[in-house]
Amino acid sequence: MPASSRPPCTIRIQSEPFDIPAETARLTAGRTDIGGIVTFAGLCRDEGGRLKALELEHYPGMAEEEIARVAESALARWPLMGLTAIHRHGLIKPGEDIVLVIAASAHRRAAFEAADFMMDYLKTRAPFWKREHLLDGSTGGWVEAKAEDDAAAARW
Amino acid sequence: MPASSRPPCTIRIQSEPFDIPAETARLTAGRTDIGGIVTFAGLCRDEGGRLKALELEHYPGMAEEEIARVAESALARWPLMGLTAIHRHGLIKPGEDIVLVIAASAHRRAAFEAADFMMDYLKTRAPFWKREHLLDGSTGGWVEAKAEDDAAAARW
Amino acid sequence: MTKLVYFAWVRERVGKSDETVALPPGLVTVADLLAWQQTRGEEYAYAFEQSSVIRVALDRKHAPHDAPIAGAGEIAFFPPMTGG
Amino acid sequence: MTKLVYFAWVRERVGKSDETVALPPGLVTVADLLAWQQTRGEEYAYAFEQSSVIRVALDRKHAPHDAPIAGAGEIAFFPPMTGG
Repeated sequence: MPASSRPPCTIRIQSEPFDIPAETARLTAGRTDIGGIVTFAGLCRDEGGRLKALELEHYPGMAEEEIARVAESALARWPLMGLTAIHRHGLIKPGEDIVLVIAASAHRRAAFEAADFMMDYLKTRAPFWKREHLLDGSTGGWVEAKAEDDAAAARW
Repeated sequence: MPASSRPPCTIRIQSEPFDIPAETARLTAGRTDIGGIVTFAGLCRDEGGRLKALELEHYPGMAEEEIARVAESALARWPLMGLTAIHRHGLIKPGEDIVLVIAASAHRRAAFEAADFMMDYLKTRAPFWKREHLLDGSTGGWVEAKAEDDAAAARW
Repeated sequence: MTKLVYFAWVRERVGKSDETVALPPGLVTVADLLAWQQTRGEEYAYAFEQSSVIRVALDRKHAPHDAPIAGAGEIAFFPPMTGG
Repeated sequence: MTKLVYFAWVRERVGKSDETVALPPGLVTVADLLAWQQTRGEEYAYAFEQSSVIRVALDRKHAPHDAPIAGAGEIAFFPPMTGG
């Protein structure tokens, strides 16, 4: 692939689970110039057994657009050969995947940094909100944003 | 899993390809306390079409022991819930995987840092040496160690 | 007319997910709009009581509180994001 | 007797992957050992000509050039690693 062409970039918002090997294959198929692939999968935790599920509300019009803007920043900043970001919404059970970022590059440093950057920015800019559903059947509160996430995003 | 118990840690040196989804499943099976999984796959590049294959020589007695020592450092340094490192040896063709690191944790920062650290240390401490096999049938030279890899490892 | 949309606990407190309103003249910035929201009744007063924490998007783009709202067709109000 | 093992271009230059030798008395450190290797003939002189770049492992653990070699049963010599 000539260096000047645009690397494949996939952004999706969906309720169904995603297939990490299939998403990885989409980035690597037929290519022999990729040297490193960093994959981040964010999973729903049960918070010590307290949680039955997380409910993820999102802003349907904006979520995809905002993640695409974050991805554009990453593509402009690192020499990537492929970038994928998928974020689920709806009810997600402990152990299930919530979010996926895959960054491919010739060298590992760019792939690590781009994936890390994508997650920091997804956390603080993508319009998603988590609400807890508790094991006792009640609906818990909205998860509060963490100052450490803002601090992480401010690193870039 | 109680916080004090030892997280699952897999270290393997092998000539055959590895199965990333199977290795990930080994870390996550039956668990609902993992919040983030960072996976690094290092692939053989064709170096602009020049390369037929990379040959990876290793020190069979030491390679596994040294990677285990690096993994122990990572486990001591970050609150991990699982760590996997697999390194292949022998002839590896462009597009094939060479090395795999998977780090699982409750939070993404630990998973990112541990995977990044593992790769920096694998690069500079694991006894593997790459030799190029060229497309014209000749055996190229040994790949030279890069100063940037030493600099990357010195970050930690 | 301007479409206002609400998410998460802002939506719950306001009691609706969206509405289409005629904004009164004189609202220039996002901050003006947030101050106006507080005057629209008990549920709005509750939803916007700590207006400094409310995030606003103008036509699906994040906007700071000093941004002008002129021209926006869809204005969204929501708490800090907690996705990822 | 001590087993000496060689990897990558060190192995190629020495012309063997391992050998078992009686180390002469008086070799205290890794650096002493590297200096001695240079004296063992043309192929050793070539393999160890830039001894500062050669890495050494004592019983499968990396060792700096000022480390004492006493007690090591297997000593490995190789270029800087290029795995990963």
